[in-house]
Amino acid sequence: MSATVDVPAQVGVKKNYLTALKEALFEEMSLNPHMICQGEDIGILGGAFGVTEGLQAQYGAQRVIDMPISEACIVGSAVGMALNGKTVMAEMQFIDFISCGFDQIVNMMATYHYRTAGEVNIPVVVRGPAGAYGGGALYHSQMNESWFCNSPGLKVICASTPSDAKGLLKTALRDGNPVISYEIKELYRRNDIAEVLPDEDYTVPFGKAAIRKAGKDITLVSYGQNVYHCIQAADELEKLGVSAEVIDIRTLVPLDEETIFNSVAKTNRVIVVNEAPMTCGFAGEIVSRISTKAFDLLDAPPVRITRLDTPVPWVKPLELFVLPSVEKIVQAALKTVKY
Amino acid sequence: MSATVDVPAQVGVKKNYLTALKEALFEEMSLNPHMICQGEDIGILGGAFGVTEGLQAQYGAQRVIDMPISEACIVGSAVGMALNGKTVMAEMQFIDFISCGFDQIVNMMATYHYRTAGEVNIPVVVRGPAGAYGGGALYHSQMNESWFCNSPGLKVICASTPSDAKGLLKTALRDGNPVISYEIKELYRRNDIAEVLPDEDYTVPFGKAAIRKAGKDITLVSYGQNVYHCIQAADELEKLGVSAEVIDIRTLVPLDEETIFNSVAKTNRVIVVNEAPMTCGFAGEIVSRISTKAFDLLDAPPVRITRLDTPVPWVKPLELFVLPSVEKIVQAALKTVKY
Amino acid sequence: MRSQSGTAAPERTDDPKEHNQTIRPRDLLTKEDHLEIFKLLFLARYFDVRLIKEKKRGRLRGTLYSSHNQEAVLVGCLYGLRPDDWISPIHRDMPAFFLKDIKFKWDDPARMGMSIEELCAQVWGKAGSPGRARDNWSHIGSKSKHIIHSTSMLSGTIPAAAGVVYADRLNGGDVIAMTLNGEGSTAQGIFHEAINFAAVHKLPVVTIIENNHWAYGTPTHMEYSQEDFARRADGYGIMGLVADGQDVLDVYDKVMMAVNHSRAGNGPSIVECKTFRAYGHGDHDDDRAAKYRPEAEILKGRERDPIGVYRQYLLEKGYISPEDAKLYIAENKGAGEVGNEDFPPEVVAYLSKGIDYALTCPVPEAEEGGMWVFKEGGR
Amino acid sequence: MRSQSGTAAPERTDDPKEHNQTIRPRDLLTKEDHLEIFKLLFLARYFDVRLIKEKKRGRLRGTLYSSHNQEAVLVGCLYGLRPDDWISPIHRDMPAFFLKDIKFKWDDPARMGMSIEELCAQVWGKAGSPGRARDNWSHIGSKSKHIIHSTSMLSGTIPAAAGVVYADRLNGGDVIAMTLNGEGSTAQGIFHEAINFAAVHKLPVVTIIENNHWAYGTPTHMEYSQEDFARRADGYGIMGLVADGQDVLDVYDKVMMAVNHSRAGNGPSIVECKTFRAYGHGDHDDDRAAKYRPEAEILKGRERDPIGVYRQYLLEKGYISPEDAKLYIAENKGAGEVGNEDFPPEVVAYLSKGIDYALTCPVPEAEEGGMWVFKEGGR
Ligand SMILES: Cc1ncc(C[n+]2csc(CCOP(=O)(O)OP(=O)(O)O)c2C)c(N)n1
Ligand SMILES: Cc1ncc(C[n+]2csc(CCOP(=O)(O)OP(=O)(O)O)c2C)c(N)n1
Ligand SMILES: [Mg+2]
Ligand SMILES: [Mg+2]
Repeated sequence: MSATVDVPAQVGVKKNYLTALKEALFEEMSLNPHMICQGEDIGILGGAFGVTEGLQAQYGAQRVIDMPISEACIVGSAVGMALNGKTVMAEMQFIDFISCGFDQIVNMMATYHYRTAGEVNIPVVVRGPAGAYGGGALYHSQMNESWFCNSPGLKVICASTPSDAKGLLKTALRDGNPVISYEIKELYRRNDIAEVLPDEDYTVPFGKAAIRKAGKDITLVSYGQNVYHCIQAADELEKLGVSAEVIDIRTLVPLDEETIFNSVAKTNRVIVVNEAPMTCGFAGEIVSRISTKAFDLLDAPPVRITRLDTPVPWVKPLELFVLPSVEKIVQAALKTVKY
Repeated sequence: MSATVDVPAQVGVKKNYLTALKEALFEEMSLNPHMICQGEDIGILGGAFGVTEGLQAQYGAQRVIDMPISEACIVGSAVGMALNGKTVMAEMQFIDFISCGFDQIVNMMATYHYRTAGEVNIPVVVRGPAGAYGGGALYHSQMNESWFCNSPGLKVICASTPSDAKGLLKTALRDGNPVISYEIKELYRRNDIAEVLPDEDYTVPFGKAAIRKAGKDITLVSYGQNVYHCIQAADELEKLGVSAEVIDIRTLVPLDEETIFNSVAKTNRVIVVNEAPMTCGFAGEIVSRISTKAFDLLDAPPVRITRLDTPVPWVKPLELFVLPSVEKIVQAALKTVKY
Repeated sequence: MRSQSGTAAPERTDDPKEHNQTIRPRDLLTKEDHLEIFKLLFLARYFDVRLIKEKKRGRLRGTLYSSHNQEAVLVGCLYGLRPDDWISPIHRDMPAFFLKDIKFKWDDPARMGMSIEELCAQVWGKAGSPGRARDNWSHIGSKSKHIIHSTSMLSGTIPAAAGVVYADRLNGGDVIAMTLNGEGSTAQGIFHEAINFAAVHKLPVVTIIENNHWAYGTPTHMEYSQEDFARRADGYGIMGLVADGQDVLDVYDKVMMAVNHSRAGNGPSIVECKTFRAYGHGDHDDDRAAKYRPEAEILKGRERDPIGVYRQYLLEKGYISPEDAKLYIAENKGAGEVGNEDFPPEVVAYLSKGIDYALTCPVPEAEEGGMWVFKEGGR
Repeated sequence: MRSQSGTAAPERTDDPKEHNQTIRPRDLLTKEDHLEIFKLLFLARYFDVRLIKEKKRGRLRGTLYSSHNQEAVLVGCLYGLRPDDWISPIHRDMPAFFLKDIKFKWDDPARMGMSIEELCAQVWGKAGSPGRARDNWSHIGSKSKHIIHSTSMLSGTIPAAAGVVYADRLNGGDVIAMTLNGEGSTAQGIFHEAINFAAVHKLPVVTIIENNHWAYGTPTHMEYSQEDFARRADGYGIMGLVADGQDVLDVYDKVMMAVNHSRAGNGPSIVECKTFRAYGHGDHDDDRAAKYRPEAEILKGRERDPIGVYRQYLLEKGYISPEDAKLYIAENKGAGEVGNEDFPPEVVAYLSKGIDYALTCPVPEAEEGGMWVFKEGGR
């Protein structure tokens, strides 16, 4: 790649999730002269978290736009740019603020291809930092992916590793459809998950789950940072003699049912973990897919471990109380394998 | 009731769904001097469908407000009125336009009680005509209830009969919490479902499902106009020797799990029908509740019959193609009972 | 304090500096242009009355949102645009789809506007619609024809219009994007966000406010606190003009000032056209509209029929003879009172051709309902 | 074309008719009021520097959004309000919570503003917060104290403010609702919808725009196309004033004009207070802010410290002696350069009491996370 990324270029250097995202943006901006990035404070500042740092210096203020605080217009103008041949990355400063641009997403952007019987397609990726566990409280902790999974015409993705963060974002920017990308801000700078990224221009396909840990007694399905809770739970379960398989779905729409069903065919037990509110959340969707399409594979009731049906409160004990935890997963798994 | 409703006062007269709603509003406005109604065209015009006809003449333009076309402000100002002691009915001209007031609903209104640790409660009912099958196309056909079921702090209701329409709306206006009410516009003036309504001031409780038809072989769970599809399907199934029980959940949040589980305990088979897109819709939520909490009751995979994951297209054949139908329910039931 | 009807010629127009130029945009129009415009007013009116008749005859379903009495706004706004300019019409602007580029002759294959066949196929819900009739009425558009596809959500395309011209400007182009909106729609938050964004970037977005004095059943004083909706422009420091929406050339003048101003890089502009909705909000609403609007107001609002106003102008200009002027009298008549003979034959023929096409065109296959949710094969 | 800093006294103020009145609101303030206001400027400043110190000492977590250099806006806006007036502060207005009604003596139990204990409990995330620390920083309020609880979504409480006063007016009341907003927040659609609604109903909503020239990392010319954000008012035909946000009495004058105007039933009003954000957007951003804002701009913006400006005024007025004037010098110093001795002891004591309370106050029990999703027992 010829793009300049202010990241050490040494071979074999591990990169964090945030750097991976940044690389994806620099590379795609460089490869696609018709790509535009826009959002609040993404240019001069380089983004609230620095995902776009250096991007405006490299590509200019016309292609990297500091937008007024107008989420609806950020989405809507991106749709217009896409209608006129551009590919647009639209950043929500926090994914929580996507609610302010909601109508433009679900009614304007999501439906454009459908409404025009295929004449128009809208290559817009709306991405932003998401997720709880960081003390962000009600409006800086949300996982509201379910709203968009229930709004036909949107693809919805959520990476849990640096290599996926980069590869999925690049796929999203080439997909040609509107994509909502949930980036887990608690993972942005986590060193323990830093990875060496491929040198070449790679992508990670949509609709292909990753098996993060193989197992045979029970399947733990998750995405985002809950994947790490599942891995930790699987490690603990291992000590207790229970072999858990951990699946990271990576993309919600489209969903890789096959990998999930294959795993459940082996384990006959499944726990789905996510940090969104339970009712009508994506955990329920996965449980529903398994129950309706792979009913015979189940030897025990499927389990959902999700946020309680509450907002995310601020102070730590309350926040943890309402969220999934390693402990909750382990307990549920022990109960389920004994079923 | 002392309220004037321009509806024949004779005893024993059957009233349609729309009249029932109108009566609820007149009665509650009369009983509660601190109640306000607001929405687009609800005053001078009496509402796009006439639900509020006569209300402004009776209660004045200050309590029945013709709002500018500003859904976000309609919700937000209702929240402010509620904060200052009022009970507010806020009409969305079509429930589809609720997307334009989305942030104020999920982040301002829904969370107010939680954020204030109970100091404040927001008695606001956001209601509007919803549902497909009428040729309303993408933006006059939506059932987007799932967005709100996944947003903690909101109650979500959907009446299928005139007596429920009135009784649930009155309960909503007295509940003290924000309620999103899906009114089925295709039922507004359906004569075949008109009912004689109780003379006295009655309400219908939240969280209590209704069994619309008793049966023993399979349970059909639904709400809104799909209840009638289920009843019709049950009638056809009866001719084919299959006894189907039809449950109308009436309120989604809170959900009456008990009635559903009791039925499935008897039938061991369940089909959930709704007209929202499948992924992350409320049908999946019900399937999920049954699968996770009443797994042992199931002798066959639960089934979802929902809208396809598409918008609602305009022309009839396409619209019907993507929506649940009696035929689809019957076919699924026959398959399921044979399982 | 507030005038009850909008069709009296506005007194105050708050013209910008351009007002002082001696040559008005209309002065550059030829006699042919003038006669063409006359014909287009008939065409827009005929579209409306013919559709009402088709519906009465049972050959058409769905709600009709009449542009009756507002034709001068449509013709005046669109006549001066370039084919590559973008437009974004809403429910009351159905004629806009075929009026786009109509200066370039109806049958010229180089035209970028929609053909009457395409539009009629849309109205009739047939596969020949550019959107294969997936959404209804005016919710169509065409990327290749530079027409933005609206949703139902009012003012919802103004950000897209801004995005379209942002992209164009980035490519070195100089098109403008014109959005048409009712006055009630200007209360939407998205209106503000989009105009604000366009103003910051000096984007050539020309926003037409068709002030027909009613938003469904809500009068303007419940929608806005000032008399002139053009004053919304002041909050952004952009050009805001008021036109007499019954006078096609006044609309043309103001709109072309705004278009030229915006195209030249001076930022977005707003042109309010004062007019009056002749009927109900939609035809389903005609009876109720008669209740919520005072009779006197309706009569006053329909008094200055745009066809009649323009006929008078052409007569005074000497562009038509007194005999010609009597040939087709379509003004001040409802759909029930007017016949094909009240319109120029070519107008009748043009639309009839579209309707014939629509009637024979097939309805899309049911399976199409499941198609085109996602694009396959990448960007 | 556009001034780089906002703290030079604005030349143009576009005063309304009231400007011609000979008695300005400030002229009704007593000497005691003047001295009280001086103390409050110290208090607001002290709150800021003390919190920074507490965080440096490791006794406090979370992001701090400094109101340093913007204290005159807060004090000037709030000093003249009635206890039953409603306010709606945002992230940069933390002192507003205890400044509300502070005219009525800190310890007067009849005060409706928040106590310093309550506010500190909130900052420290303790159960003594009025919201039991369920949301963070400034996202608190109190129905009984007439403080609207904001969400994070900027401008999101303006509709609620309109609703609150709509309800009050219906009850025959005459309170006003004051919302405080950053200039960047005015781009939100909801800002437009709410002001438009308030203008239609002539609701007494007074909107303060704290123009500190930066919205996080975005300068004003990327947010808005005009110099004065008060000009947003022109789009609604409502009063829009510009105040020198470094001069507490100019803020007081303009705000009280607006408050009186709005309370009297003349509709909503907007007062833009020109100021300058001293530090980063939040304290997490201090280092980066130093990069995106030119050094010269920062120096210029902080030159006219509101404490210093007001000290000078009091001196000239003869309300303080030259000796008194030298007692406490807190201006033009960062949190690291200033000590308790630079503030009046009662100011230090007041806040210390609050902090002591917060430090000993318990954290809410974990189970509270699951509580109060719904109210039980009906309306
Ligand atoms: C966001 C949104 N809210 C409500 C509606 C319902 N609606 C359709 S047209 C209309 C009135 C529009 O009035 P105006 O903008 O003045 O246009 P006109 O119909 O007068 O041409 C309303 C309220 C809508 N389409 N979109
Ligand atoms: C709707 C919404 N979008 C984005 C944000 C993130 N955000 C928080 S503060 C801020 C900048 C606010 O600038 P301004 O209004 O000028 O206030 P200031 O911080 O300067 O006081 C942004 C973008 C938000 N809180 N709400
Ligand atoms: Mg109108
Ligand atoms: Mg600011």
